[in-house]
Amino acid sequence: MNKQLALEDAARLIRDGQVITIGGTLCQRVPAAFVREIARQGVRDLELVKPSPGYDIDLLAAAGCVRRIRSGIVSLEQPYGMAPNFRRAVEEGRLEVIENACPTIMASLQAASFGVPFQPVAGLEGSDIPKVSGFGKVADPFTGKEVYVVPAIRPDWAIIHVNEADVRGNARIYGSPVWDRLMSRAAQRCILTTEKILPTEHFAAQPELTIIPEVFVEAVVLARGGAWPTSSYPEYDVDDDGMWNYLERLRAPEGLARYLEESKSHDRSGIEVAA
Amino acid sequence: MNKQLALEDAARLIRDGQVITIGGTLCQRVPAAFVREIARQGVRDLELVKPSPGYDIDLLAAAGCVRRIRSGIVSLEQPYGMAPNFRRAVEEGRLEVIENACPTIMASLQAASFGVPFQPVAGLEGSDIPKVSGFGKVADPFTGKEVYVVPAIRPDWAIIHVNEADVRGNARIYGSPVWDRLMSRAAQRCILTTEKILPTEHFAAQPELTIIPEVFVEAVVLARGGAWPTSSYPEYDVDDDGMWNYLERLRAPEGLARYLEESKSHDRSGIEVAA
Amino acid sequence: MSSSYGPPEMMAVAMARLIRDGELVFVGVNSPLPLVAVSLARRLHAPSSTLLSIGGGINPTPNKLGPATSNARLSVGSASVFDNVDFYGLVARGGVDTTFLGLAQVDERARVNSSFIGERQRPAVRFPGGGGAAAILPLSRRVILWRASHSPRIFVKEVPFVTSAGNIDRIVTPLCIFRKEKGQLVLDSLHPYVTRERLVESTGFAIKNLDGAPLTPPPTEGELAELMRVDPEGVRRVEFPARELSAA
Amino acid sequence: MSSSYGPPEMMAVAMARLIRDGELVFVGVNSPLPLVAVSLARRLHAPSSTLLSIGGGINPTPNKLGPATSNARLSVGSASVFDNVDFYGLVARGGVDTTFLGLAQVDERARVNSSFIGERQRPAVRFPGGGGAAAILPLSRRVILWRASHSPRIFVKEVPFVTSAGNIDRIVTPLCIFRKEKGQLVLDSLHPYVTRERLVESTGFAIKNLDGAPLTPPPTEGELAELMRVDPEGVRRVEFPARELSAA
Repeated sequence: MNKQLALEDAARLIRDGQVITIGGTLCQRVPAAFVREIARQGVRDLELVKPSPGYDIDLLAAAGCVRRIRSGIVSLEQPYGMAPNFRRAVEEGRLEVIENACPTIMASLQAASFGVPFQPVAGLEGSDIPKVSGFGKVADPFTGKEVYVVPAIRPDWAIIHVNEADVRGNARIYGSPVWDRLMSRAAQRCILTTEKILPTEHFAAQPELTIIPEVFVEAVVLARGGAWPTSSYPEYDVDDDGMWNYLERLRAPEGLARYLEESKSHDRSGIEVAA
Repeated sequence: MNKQLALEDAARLIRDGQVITIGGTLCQRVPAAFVREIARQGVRDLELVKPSPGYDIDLLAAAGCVRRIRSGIVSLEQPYGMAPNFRRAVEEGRLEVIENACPTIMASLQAASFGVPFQPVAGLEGSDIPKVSGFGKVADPFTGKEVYVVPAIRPDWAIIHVNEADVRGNARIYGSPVWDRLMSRAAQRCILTTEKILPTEHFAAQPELTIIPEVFVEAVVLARGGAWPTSSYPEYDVDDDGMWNYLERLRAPEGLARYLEESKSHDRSGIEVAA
Repeated sequence: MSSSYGPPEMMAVAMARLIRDGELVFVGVNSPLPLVAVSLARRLHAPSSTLLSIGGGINPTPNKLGPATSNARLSVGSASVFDNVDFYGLVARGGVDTTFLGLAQVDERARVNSSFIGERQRPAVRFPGGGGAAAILPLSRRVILWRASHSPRIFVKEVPFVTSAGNIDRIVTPLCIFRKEKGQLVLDSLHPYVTRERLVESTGFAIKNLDGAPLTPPPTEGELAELMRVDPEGVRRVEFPARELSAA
Repeated sequence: MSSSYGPPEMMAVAMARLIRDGELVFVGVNSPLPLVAVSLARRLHAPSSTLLSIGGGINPTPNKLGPATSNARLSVGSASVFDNVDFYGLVARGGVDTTFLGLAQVDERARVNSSFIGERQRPAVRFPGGGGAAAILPLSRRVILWRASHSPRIFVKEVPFVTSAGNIDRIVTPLCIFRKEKGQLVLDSLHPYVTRERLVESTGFAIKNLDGAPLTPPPTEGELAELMRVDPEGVRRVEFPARELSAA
């Protein structure tokens, strides 16, 4: 089954009010072209569930697409520092943060992936997070020991940028998959953006490298450079000029609109060169 | 750090009364040479935790090494059918079965791997297994819905047969890892038997294929043909003659001792050809 | 009966017919007949169904089938390795349409015992265990049970231990097909070479719909021809005792 | 102070010295100084320590270090890919000896706030969040905190929100090292170029052991030489505001 879609069409799968999770971390292997397309299409009231967002939530916060976020840490990492548009949106009360630790988001996604309603998590003693974020406490029926538990969260979509995919949705990620393997199992369905589309035979030749199997995937978007200005190891590193330009652009009024316009042809060019 | 040991020395790590888990499934990629060496050394009172044992538990039951087993299914698969020595040991009251489903063993190992005391599991409605095996039931604090939970089980050892390893313990498995990835994370430490020992550079060249990283591994045993008579894909398939011979041998009194003696030089030859 | 088919062919074809196009179908360990049946269905009426094999493959294309369905060789051609942890996650999230599962005993209320008979600590009979069945039966949208044998010791009035119970759709045997209706097993169809009398003698409980059930349509020429192409080495027969192959 | 080192070098060396040979040490996101420190320690007194990098590597051998520690490039040379799920499992099972973690604020009772100040729904100040700290602080055998800045707004009497608390061993800053003793921060040593008066002015709570604490031994020639080899491009300086680099 050929699941390849143009970026614009794949982004239309995301509907107002849905819960999404986004692959990559901070400024590494973020499906940035897809994130920009969501912003261009003006999707509203999304809830983002991701242990460590960065460029993605900063742009989506600037665009007003996200109403609520569950995360452990939000940063653009050094040398860019904290995500300024995320910070502003939160401090202005436009974006609610459900405070988590990275592994409590992980546990919520694990529960979803296992089809169970909640997941016990280790640690958290002494933290105020369980209290403000409504985690539960359950007595272990075997030892009586109390343990924190978090609810299952099953995102409607996992949007993941990969190095290689076939049109059925089999995909490889080189370097750390970060949380993406888990995300692909926790979400209802996956949307992949990919640096390359390759024949299925490529994946069948070494199936152990396929980190996302086709059965989880709804759409595949050819997006060469689709993580830009974040990295896609090993193809390209974080684009330093691209990051500073992004931060600079968004300081101006109407800066976001201009930024989205300027990046549009880059983002939408992938499909034209599809095999 | 060089963790390579001779089969005999690695088997001495297993002590009476320990809890072990064994990689592979039924008659596929079982660390059979290691299992036979445990039997030769006369280890006693082991508890085996494994969703789908086969050749391993049949031989260990015949040798009287195992006191208790937690499993979902025990079989030699077609065309060999049920594991006869396992069956006899259970029916004679020499081996206790803690009845499980494969995914409840999985969940117990997952809890151990996550460092939490218990794990919720999906399904099991209508089954008598939770009752006879002491599973718990917990109300989900978020919805009130009741869910079965199983205790964490952290084996002392995971014994896993792999296709390729380096002397530090990085390892690849080709084809399905079955439960072995999870086992390697759930156990205190891993012992690997491997078809080949290769330089670390081989693994660093494609680290995404390393399914067991060195930090979990205590010992690496070169065991070419170490899964025999079970399969080690893609090197060799189940040895049909070897399986029938095993079943035939063990029908006779003293058959096990003879079988272990006959297979000794095969099992212990690996180390001599180590790089 | 026709010389061109026996119980293994009837069962393989009957099981194949139960697969619907577009479904995601799981075949677990120790399942030669289901492996043949799904492979057959995918070449007949269900080309868009997806086979998930316990050997680790999705729609694999092995050169030949084999009796040990956990064999990684049977997953050759798959573009990914789908391991056991992935499977149990998928079924628990409601992602599996149809699963084939074996059984040691089943009773008229469609409860399966694959565990033991007698005292747990020293059972009179130890069975292999239910594998994942206790979790899968309530979770897979639909479960098709099969057993390559049919006797009063297998089809019992009441199982002494319930290993698993749940979404059983059909049970296929060398003699007939049962369906589950309002929590009870009901005869769905009788294979063409079986008399109602023989079925009664072979079953440990009173059979509902015994007289009303039709005959299972025999395998067509087309089905049999395709079956021979899918399974030239006769993997479908490995579960049958030799006497049952000839006695049918 | 010597012209050959400033706060980045002092901090990198001080953090490296805290690593013990044979330990398994985790370096997470946003952690340039810890990455430099562990790389340095492994070339000095702790060659048998194991670096677990959030970039996915075990004892990686990248050509050069970089400021974004989540970068997969920093894991080149590793024989495996160790992902985030694997890390949190390992730390939860007690398998991590030492973890480096950053902080936004910390109080005299060694409680860390990396979340927010003010109302949760509309905070006066939003911090990045604690990452995995809430889980790691109670689970890692030992945690070393660091911050490349030291002011009364960072070192506060009482944090308004506790993101994380637990097994804090040391806190390394451009001015000093704190240790945790009976649930309280205690001055462990003062960097050679810092006066006790300046430390008091820069800290929002009364400093315990202010007079008793020794000076941190300055980086040795050997340590500095190795530091230049490990970090020729000055990744250790990226967390410091330009003024603090010169003001030390």
